[in-house]
Order: sequence, then C-alpha cells, then structure tokens
Amino acid sequence: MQMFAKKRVEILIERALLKRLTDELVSAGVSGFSVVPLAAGRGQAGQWDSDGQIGDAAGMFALWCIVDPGRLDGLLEAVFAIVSRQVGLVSVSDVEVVRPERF
Amino acid sequence: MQMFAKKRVEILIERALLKRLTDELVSAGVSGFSVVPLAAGRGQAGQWDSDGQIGDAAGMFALWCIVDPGRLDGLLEAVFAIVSRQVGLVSVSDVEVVRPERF
Amino acid sequence: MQMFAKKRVEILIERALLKRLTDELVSAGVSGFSVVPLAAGRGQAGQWDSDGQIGDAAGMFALWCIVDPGRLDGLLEAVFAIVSRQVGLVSVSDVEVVRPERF
Amino acid sequence: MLALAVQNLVSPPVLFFGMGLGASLGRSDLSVPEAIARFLSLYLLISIGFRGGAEVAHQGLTLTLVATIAAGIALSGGLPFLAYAFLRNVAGLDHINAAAVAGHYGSISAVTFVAVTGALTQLALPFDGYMIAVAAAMETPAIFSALFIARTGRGRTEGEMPKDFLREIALNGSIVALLGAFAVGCITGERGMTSLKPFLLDAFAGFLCIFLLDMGLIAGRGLRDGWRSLSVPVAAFAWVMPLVGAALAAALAWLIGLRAGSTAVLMTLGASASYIAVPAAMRLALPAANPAIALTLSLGLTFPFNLTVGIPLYIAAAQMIAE
Amino acid sequence: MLALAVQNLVSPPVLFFGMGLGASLGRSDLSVPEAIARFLSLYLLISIGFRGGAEVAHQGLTLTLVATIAAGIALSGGLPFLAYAFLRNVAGLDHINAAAVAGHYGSISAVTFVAVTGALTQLALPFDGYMIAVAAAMETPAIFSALFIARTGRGRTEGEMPKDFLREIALNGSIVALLGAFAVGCITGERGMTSLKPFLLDAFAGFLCIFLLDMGLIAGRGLRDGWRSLSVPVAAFAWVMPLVGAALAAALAWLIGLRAGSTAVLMTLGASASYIAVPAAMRLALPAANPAIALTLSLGLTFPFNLTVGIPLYIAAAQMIAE
Amino acid sequence: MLALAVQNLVSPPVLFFGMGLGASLGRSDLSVPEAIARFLSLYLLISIGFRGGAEVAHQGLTLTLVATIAAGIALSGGLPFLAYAFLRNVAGLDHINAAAVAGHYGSISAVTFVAVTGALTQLALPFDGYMIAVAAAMETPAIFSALFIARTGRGRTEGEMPKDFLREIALNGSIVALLGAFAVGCITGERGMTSLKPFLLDAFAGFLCIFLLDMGLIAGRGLRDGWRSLSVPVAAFAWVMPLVGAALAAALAWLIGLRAGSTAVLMTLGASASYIAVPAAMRLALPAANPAIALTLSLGLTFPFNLTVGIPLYIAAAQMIAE
Ligand SMILES: Nc1ncnc2c1ncn2[C@@H]1O[C@H](COP(=O)(O)O)[C@@H](O)[C@H]1O
Ligand SMILES: Nc1ncnc2c1ncn2[C@@H]1O[C@H](COP(=O)(O)O)[C@@H](O)[C@H]1O
Ligand SMILES: Nc1ncnc2c1ncn2[C@@H]1O[C@H](COP(=O)(O)O)[C@@H](O)[C@H]1O
Ligand code: NA
Ligand code: NA
Ligand code: NA
Repeated sequence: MQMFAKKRVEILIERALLKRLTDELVSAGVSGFSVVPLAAGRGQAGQWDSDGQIGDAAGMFALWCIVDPGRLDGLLEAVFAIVSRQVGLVSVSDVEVVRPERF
Repeated sequence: MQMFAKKRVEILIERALLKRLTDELVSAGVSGFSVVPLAAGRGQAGQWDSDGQIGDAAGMFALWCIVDPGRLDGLLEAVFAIVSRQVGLVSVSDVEVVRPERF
Repeated sequence: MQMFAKKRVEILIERALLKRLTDELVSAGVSGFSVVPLAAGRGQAGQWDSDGQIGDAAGMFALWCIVDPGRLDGLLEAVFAIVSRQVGLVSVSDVEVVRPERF
Repeated sequence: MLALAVQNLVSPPVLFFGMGLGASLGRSDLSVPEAIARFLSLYLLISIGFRGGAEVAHQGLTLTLVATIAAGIALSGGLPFLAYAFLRNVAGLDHINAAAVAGHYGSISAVTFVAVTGALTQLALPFDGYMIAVAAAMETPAIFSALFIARTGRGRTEGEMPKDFLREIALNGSIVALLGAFAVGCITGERGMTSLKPFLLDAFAGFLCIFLLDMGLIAGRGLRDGWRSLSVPVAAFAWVMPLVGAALAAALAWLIGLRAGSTAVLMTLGASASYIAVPAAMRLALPAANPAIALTLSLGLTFPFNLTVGIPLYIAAAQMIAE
Repeated sequence: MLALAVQNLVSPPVLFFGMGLGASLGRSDLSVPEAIARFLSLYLLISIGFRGGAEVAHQGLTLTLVATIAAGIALSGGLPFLAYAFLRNVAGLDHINAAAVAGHYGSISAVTFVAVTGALTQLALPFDGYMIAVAAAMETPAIFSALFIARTGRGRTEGEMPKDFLREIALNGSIVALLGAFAVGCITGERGMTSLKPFLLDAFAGFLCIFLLDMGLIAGRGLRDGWRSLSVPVAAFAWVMPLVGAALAAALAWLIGLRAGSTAVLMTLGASASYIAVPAAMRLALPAANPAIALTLSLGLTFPFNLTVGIPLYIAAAQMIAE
Repeated sequence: MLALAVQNLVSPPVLFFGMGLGASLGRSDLSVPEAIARFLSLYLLISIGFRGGAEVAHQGLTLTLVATIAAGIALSGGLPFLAYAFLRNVAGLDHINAAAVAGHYGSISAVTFVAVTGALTQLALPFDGYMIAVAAAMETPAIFSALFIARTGRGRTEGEMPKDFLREIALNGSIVALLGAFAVGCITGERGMTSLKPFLLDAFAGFLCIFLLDMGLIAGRGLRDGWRSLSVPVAAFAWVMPLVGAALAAALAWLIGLRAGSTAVLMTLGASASYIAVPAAMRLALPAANPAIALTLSLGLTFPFNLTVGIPLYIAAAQMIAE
C-alpha cells in the first residue's frame, strides 16, 4: 500500500488549558486532533494521579494531531506563541498514512 | 540492549465499530493490540467530547498494535477491505522492541 | 524551530505493578512520565475489556517517557532487571522535542 | 389539557432538561461524566423494567397483552416506511440518510416512556405494567425495516447485515437490562419491591433529573453543531412524525380497547424516537449514513417536543379515545 | 461551644474526612474514581441549590436578601486585598502567587457551606434559604480582584484576561448547577421537593460522607507533597485568614441584622476558600502562579480548620452577635 | 432448608447475578462502567463496615469477640495449607499456581459476607455486629500463608516479598474502607445511623443488585474465556474447598460457643474466596502465577456456588450446631 509521510505532534496539557489549545489549533488551520486523558504522571511539578484530584482545573490530557510536514513549523509557532508559559511537553515524530488528502 | 525493528499501526475507530475491527484483526492473525479511549477530538465530522455523548454508539478509541514489518501490508489490506467506509485515521510508525518473538 | 532528538519509551503494565514500575523509574532518575489507561486489549493472555473487570489488580496502563538517547540503555536495563517477569510490552521510538533541557 | 401541559412543563425533570439545554447553548462547561451517564441510563432501564415486572406479577397477565405487543411490533416495523416516504418526498433527504433516520423513528426512547408514566402517575391515571414489555418489543423491529428500505431500489448495495448482527441486536445491552429487570420484577414481585423500593422507586425522580440534565446538555450541543446541516423540511419532520406515530398508535390502541393510561403510553412510544440503541445499530449496518442528522432530529428536536408539548397532548387524546 | 465542637468533630462527615486524611497520609491505595468525585460534586451543588430554592419558594423573598447579596459580593471582592497584604508583607510570598492565593480566599467552598448548614440543622438554628444565592454570588468577584491585584504595580504584565474569560467565569459549571437547581427549586417548590426528597435530601448525608472521604484523601496527598514548599508564615495564613474573613462577615451580618443562623452561614462563607472553581480560573489568567500552593493551603489547611474548629466557633459567635 | 434455598435463589440480588451471567455467556454487550463498579465496591464496604460498627456501639463488645477474631485469623492462615495440599495432590496443579489459588481461598469475599447477612436478616436470625471486624481480620493472613507456601521446597526462589509489601497489604484500600467505616459506626453509633440510614441501609439492596449484575457479567466472561484452562479436578476444588472451609469454621464456632447467626457468618467467611484484594497482592508477590486460574475459580465457580447452594446450607448447619 502506498504511504505518505506526515508528522505526529503530541502536546501534554492541563484540563484548564485544553480549550484554549484546541481553539488555537483550530484557528491555526489544523484539520483534526485527538485527545486522551492521562491517568497519572510525573514531571517537574511532581507526581500526580487522576483519582487524587479535585476541581475544574485538575487532570491532564495528551493531545495529538497528524499534520503535513509543511504545516509543522507554523503549527508549533502558533502553539508556543499563545500558550508558551503553560504548554506542557511537546514532541514530534514521523508517521505514515494511507490517505494523504485529509491533512 | 539489542533492539528489533517493528511497525506500530494506530487506528482511530468509533465505539460501534470497535468490536468489528478487533474481530478482523484477530482473524488477520495479529498477536496483540491495545485500545485507549479518546476524551475528545476533531475531524471532518466536527468536534466532540466524551462527556457530551449518549448512547451505545458514542465514543471513539485509538487502537494500536505493534507488528512485524512483514505483516504490515497484509494487516492494512485486511483492515481496509472490511471496514473501509467506516475506519478512521490509520497511521504507521517505526518502533523498536526488545523481545522480538511475540509479534 | 530547532528540534532535539529524544527517545520515547512505552511500557504496557498492569495496575497491580504500576506503582512498582514508577518507583523504579524514579530511582533510575527519569525526569518525567505519563500514564494512560487502556480500555481493552489482547495479548498472549487473551482479550480483556476494562468494563469486564473487578478488583484491585485489574486494568492495564500504557506508560511512556521521553528520555535522552544517552539514558535509554540504563533505563531499559533498570526496568527489565526489576520487573522482568511481569513487565509487559516495551517499545522505543524516535521523537523530537523543542526544549531539550528537561530530559 | 393546558393546565396539564403547564404542570408538565414546570416539573423538575423537564426543568432540569431545560437547564442543561440552556447551559449548553450558552457554552457553559457544565458536564456529566460519561461513566455516570452510562450508569444513569442503566439505572433507568432497570428501574422501569423491574417496576413493570412487579406490576405484572401483581396484576397477572391480561388478555390484551399479546395484542398490544403485536401492535407495538407493527408500529415499530411500519412507522419507518412512513417516515422514509416523508423524508424522501417532502423533506428531500437522500436515500441512505432517510433510511437511517426512519429507523430511529420506528424505535422508541426509554426516557420519553418514563416521562409519560410519570405524568400519568401524577394524574392518577392507571396504565398496565406490561407496557414496559411492549416498549422492549418496539426497540428493534424498526432497525430491520430501515435495513430493508436501505436495500430496496435498483442496484442498491447499502444496508449490509454484518455477521452476528442479529444476535447483537437481540442481545443489545439496553434490551437485556430492560427485560432482565422485568423478569426479576415478575419473579420476586412484592417481596422484591419491598427491598428495592428505596433505590429503584424513591430515588428514581432524582436520578432522572440528573440524566435529563445531561440529555439537555447533549441536545443543546447537538443543536449548536448540527442545526446548520438541517433544512427546514427535515426539521419539520421531527415535529410532524411524532404526531403521525401517536395517531397510528391511538388507532391501534382503540382497536385493542386499551384503557386511557395504556393508550397514552402506546401513543408516546409511537411518537418517540430512539437515540441510544438504534444509532449504534445504524453505524454498523448503514455506515454511509451521517449519524449527526438522526441524532440531532431525535434528541435535539423530537425529544423536547414530546417532553413539553407531545405528552400532555397524547394524554388528553387518550382520555377522549378511551372514554 | 465546646460540646458543639466535639459533636461536630465526631459527626460522620468529619470522621470520613479524617479517615481519608489518615489513609492518604499512611499511603493507603484507597481512592475514589475521578468520575464519581465529579458526580458527587455535581450532586452536592444540585442538592443545596434545589433546597435553597425550595426554601425561598416557601418563605418568599425577604427584604434583607439584596443587602446580604451585596455584602457577600463586597466580602468576596474585598477579602483578596487583605489576603494579599498579609501574604506579601507578613508571609513574604511573591507577587504573583500572593495574588493567586488571595483569589482563592475571597471565593467560597461549597462543602464548607454544606457543613455549616448541617451543623445548624442539627442545632435547630434556622437560617435563610436565600443564603445559597449569596454563596453563588460570592464565587466569582474574588477572581476579578485577584486579576486586578496581579496587574497592579510597575510594569506588570501578568494577569491577562483571556478571550471569553468573562463568559467562562460566569457560566462556570459549578455556578450553573447551583443557580440552575436553585431556580428549579424556586419554581417547583413543595411539589418538586416531595418527588426529589429521597434523592436530594435523605441520601445527602451519605453522598456527603463519600465526597468528604475523597476530599480527605486529596488533602492528605496535598499535605504530603506540598508541605515542603510552605513556609511557616504562609501556613499560618491558612488559619488566620478564615478568622479575618469570618470577623468581617460578622460585622456585615450585624449591620444588616441577619438572624443567628444566617450570620453563621455568612461568616463561614467569608472564612472558607475555594478549591474547585477558582483554581481553574487562576490557571487561565495567572499561569505563572504555582497551583499547588493555593490548593495545599485551601484544601489541606483551611478546609479542615473550618470543618473542625471554625464552624463551631462561627456558630457560637453568631449566636452572641445576633442576640 | 429447601424452602430457604429456593427463597435465596429467587431473591433480587441472586437473580441479578444470574442475569449478568446469562447476558455475558450470551455475549451481550451489557456492561457496567469501571468507575461505577469501583464505586459500588467502595459503597458496599463502607455500608457493611458502618453497620457493623453501629451494631457494636449498640451491643458493646462481648467477651467472645477476641476468640472469634483469633479463630478467623487461624482459618485465614490455615486454610491455604489445606487448599494447597488438595490442589497439588488431587488436582495436580503446579506449585506456584497452587500456592496463589490457595491464598485466595484463605481470604474472604465481602459480597458473600453481605449475602449471608442479608439471608440471616430475612430469616430474623440475629448475628453479632463484630463479625465485620472478623471479616476484616481474615482478609490478609492468607496472603502470607500463600507466600510461605510458595517459598517452601528445595531451592525455591518464588514468592519474593517486595519492598513496602507489608504496608501495602495492611493499608489496602478495601481494608481501610471497611475498618474506617467500622470505626465511624462505632463512634457515631445511633446518631450517625439516623443520618446515614437512607443512603447506607435503605438503598443498600439496590446498589447490591447492580454490583451483582456486574459480578455476573464478569464471572460469565471469566467462565467463557477461562474454562478451557481448567481441568475437572481443579474445577471440583472450587466446590469442595468451600465445604472444607465451612466445616472447619463450624468447628471453631462451636468451640467458642457462637450463636447460630454468627456461626453461619463465620462458616460463610471460611467458605468464601477473595477476588478483589488477594489477586492484586498475588500479582506483586507471585508474578509467575497465572491470575486467570484463581479468578475463574473464585468468581466463576465458588462465588455462585456459595450464593445459591452454600449459604442456605451453612445457615441450616449453623442452626443445628448452635442448638
Ligand atoms: N519526560 C516526560 N515523558 C513523558 N511525560 C512527561 C515527561 N515530563 C513530563 N511529563 C508529563 O507532563 C506533566 C507535566 O510535567 P511538568 O510540567 O514537568 O510537571 C507530567 O505530570 C507528566 O504527565
Ligand atoms: N489529523 C488528525 N490527527 C489526529 N486525530 C484526528 C485527525 N483527524 C481526525 N482525527 C480523529 O478522528 C476522529 C474522526 O475524524 P473524522 O472522521 O475526520 O471526523 C476525530 O474526531 C479525531 O478524534
Ligand atoms: N502486539 C501488541 N501491540 C499492542 N499491544 C499489545 C500487543 N501485545 C500485547 N499487547 C497489550 O499487552 C497486554 C498484555 O499482553 P500479554 O502479556 O501478551 O497478554 C494486552 O492485553 C495488550 O493490551
Ligand atoms: Na417511535
Ligand atoms: Na472566603
Ligand atoms: Na475463605
């Protein structure tokens, strides 16, 4: 099967900021993304667990989107420009997709 | 540590179709897979959120399986042949594993 | 944007063993990790579903951490040394990050 | 009837639905966790199933039961053809979406069932316990009619019947919960009712309010996102079809000789549209249909219509018919 | 007062809180699933909102309502300035964290509200149903004060007001649930109360216990992880500030002429600190602040303080003031 | 006794268990969300713990309490040796799996405990409130016996005691919830019971039914997937071992001079096998054991056996013994 090279961008983000990030992605023209809830994690701010949380700000999510390599830089700049201080870990990897038309 | 190259296939799929996809994977001889629930997402069909859903068809999942590169084409063809119209985003990436015997 | 190459290690692990794994990672000096709950899966031990489970041992998680390539071998050895018999699927892939200082 | 309509409108469940609708149209971040919504839906099914069974254990099976179930099956299987004709010819929807939507309107909504029984209880209008069995019998025939419609026509290949589809439909979780609880109610009767009353009966109104709050949130979201894809005649369908379904149900009830309460229930079942079980079946069998259309119609337009205008109307009509 | 304090201390909710605290300090793996915690918080808001509304429907609106709401807004808006002054000058916290913590202490904690009303009910000390509306009015002014404080000072750029921020704050899920249920209670009054009593009233104490068990677990974890980052004067703030808030509230209540029960409620609102709605707002508006500081203070120190020592004290004081 | 057995069989909880079993053997997609299952399990533990405590507060501690707890610990610690001998010599299971399964059968099942107390309440046969403390004491000794067995034998290295294992076992969530609620019940006594009765007592039967529905679904799934890996003698163990455990417990109860109700409870505790706490401990300590074997035996075979045949038998026997 013929495959087409794309980039997969993954952003870890707090619940309180998720809406702002997705709004930003939409206005940056990203065609789609998916969000997964984290159950636990550890970082500079220490370790946490979703069952040990309360309130509307609690919780973290991993959002990823598959984009065309040509759009990657624009996307990253848009994301960092807006939520620089709050955005969590951002990582990028290579993936291949079968249907290239939608990205 | 010696590592062995494999492929990681990720398929986004609706709850209503998940069982059909996993049945298909099993009969295509895939040795294992893992499924993660999505909390939210956006695609051609618009934006959604798992808390804003009702019913037995609601919800999306990300299923991934790590397979030997030699089995990749067969797997993709089987998946697309059966659930072509309904299957969501399919992406493939490179991974390395430590114990090669199980794939 | 300038990017820096890192490794993404993903470990599938049962609920009962998660704490032991994270303790191990912390003492191996891993700076951070994230954990996602699996909803379903299939492996050598058969197929399972998070709704069809009971008890404090039930459930599986995917834990991943992004680490510097130089720390990869140490990490893998530490993980396998301690939880060899119980640890699930471990896979490693390449990612790029924007801020290298934290890994 | 107006008094009844007003009283129905200001009952806590309807107000909570309105609260959810308003919150979601105003883009509030209020939400009910998915696991809770699934639990509430299971609870409602078990509660109404169990109460129906206990009622049947109490009354015994009446002679009209078989006739009423047959009428329900006929309604569920027949209404999709009417719905399809309207959607194709009047509303101009395409073949496959018209078939899928038609399937939703033959089937029923358990919460609308609950709402009518609540209104009847408040009015002290008795209805038969076996109506819950009728509701269960009406869940699925519509799915097969929709498939039949989808396959009909020159060269159609849509509407495949996936492997295991029949078993999946018949053993659908909602139906098993409803009929299983009905059976438990039948078997344990009054003794079971005594032990389960605080949970299944007394707490029912509260759980229902939270479920309807969630339904309001979801309906509002559906309307916000989905109204653009609806033409006026398609939207009109969502208010016309319930009246057609209720009228047909009234005729059948009158033929069978049901009493006023049961007539109102059968009318409401005919008028209501599914948004839990049928969407899942349609995704499997008619993947080319756009699920948002049917869901916006049934949950966003028909459900609130029945809740506010429909049910008082059906009760009033049923009282006239059964006199 | 001592008897009251002891009785309060050995009430089931406080004991369940202590059980959670102990379990989590001892690193037990006991936990409450996140979806359940979110449901319980929604349930508590709906229950207290509905009961407040039903109470108002029963009593009618008294003349002092407007004055009390004004007092609540003044407290919520004003207390952050006092809190900031203390945190900066006495406790030596940095500008941005002091502003964020100050925002938490102007706002209120719904569960502390529940605890005081529970204690009043047990003492048969009546309070006004509209106090729930006062609580809702006190949720947000503090957020704006915190933003104002954060922006003040030479060259400050912190404290941006994100797009849509106002709407998000005003339509925050907690407030919508509270006020929505209050409205439903007002409209349906006694009739609504009859149908919802088993769920919203009778089961309340049980749900509250499980919620407080979870709060204890979370507070214990917060203390375990967070106490290292707290200096002694910052921790002292968590016990001093409630007394300041309660004293100011008492003065206002006395001016308005509230009765003893309502005075105790207003004092408790003044004394309590938010840990649900304000943290989310602060993450958006003051991203540079460390959320762990405010949460450890409000949930780990102030909340148990109010639950055990504060409430009996406020009630005793309120009785003296209102005499 | 037959009448009792039949009445037990047609009680709502057992029927809901059967409904779940049937649905899952028929591959229905009915399911209970994981978060709800975890909440229900927490609720059941808190409810039985609290009721036990309130009972003890009411009756005071009797002299036989210490003796009964000692008997419970002896049973929990001793039964695994019998179980291991049977599994190795009669059923031919390998060393490490036999040790793991043995650990499950020394420990207890909280839901089986609930079922026997429910049956006793219906029969108006009183039992002592402190039996809940006995149940808690029986949770863990079996784990250590299983570890001891696993390590025994030439050159064995299995059965490591992981760091922190002791604390993890002792502060296991189930035990903390049970004993914590027991303590709250003891302390608040009748006053606490009054406020919590609607939630913890009245609603209990309903929550139990939904939990058992879920247990049925899970047991059915376990049987479907797991029966292939079970030999006939291993399966026989699941029905023989409860009788052995119950007989030993009966002997001890007779020595202590327990009354009929408490004897039946102790017998049921001896007969029941763990499926919540022990599996987690075994995964940590005996990772080489296959968890599916123990779970299929305890949940798929022993649990329904006790629920249907065992409990009526134990009650009948206890009445004879205590006469
Ligand atoms: N190296 C890492 N790999 C994977 N996830 C990480 C890593 N570092 C941080 N995280 C995740 O990001 C969250 C916030 O990180 P931090 O801002 O460093 O506290 C953590 O709780 C983890 O869930
Ligand atoms: N480019 C993308 N990257 C990541 N996830 C996507 C992307 N496009 C679609 N999705 C996910 O797939 C779902 C269905 O997409 P669609 O069929 O395009 O509506 C969306 O709701 C997202 O969760
Ligand atoms: N090839 C695979 N790809 C993705 N996930 C897998 C794979 N094999 C196993 N898993 C996951 O690991 C779990 C345990 O695997 P096993 O130990 O082989 O039963 C399964 O239930 C799956 O969730
Ligand atoms: Na219908
Ligand atoms: Na305050
Ligand atoms: Na036992």
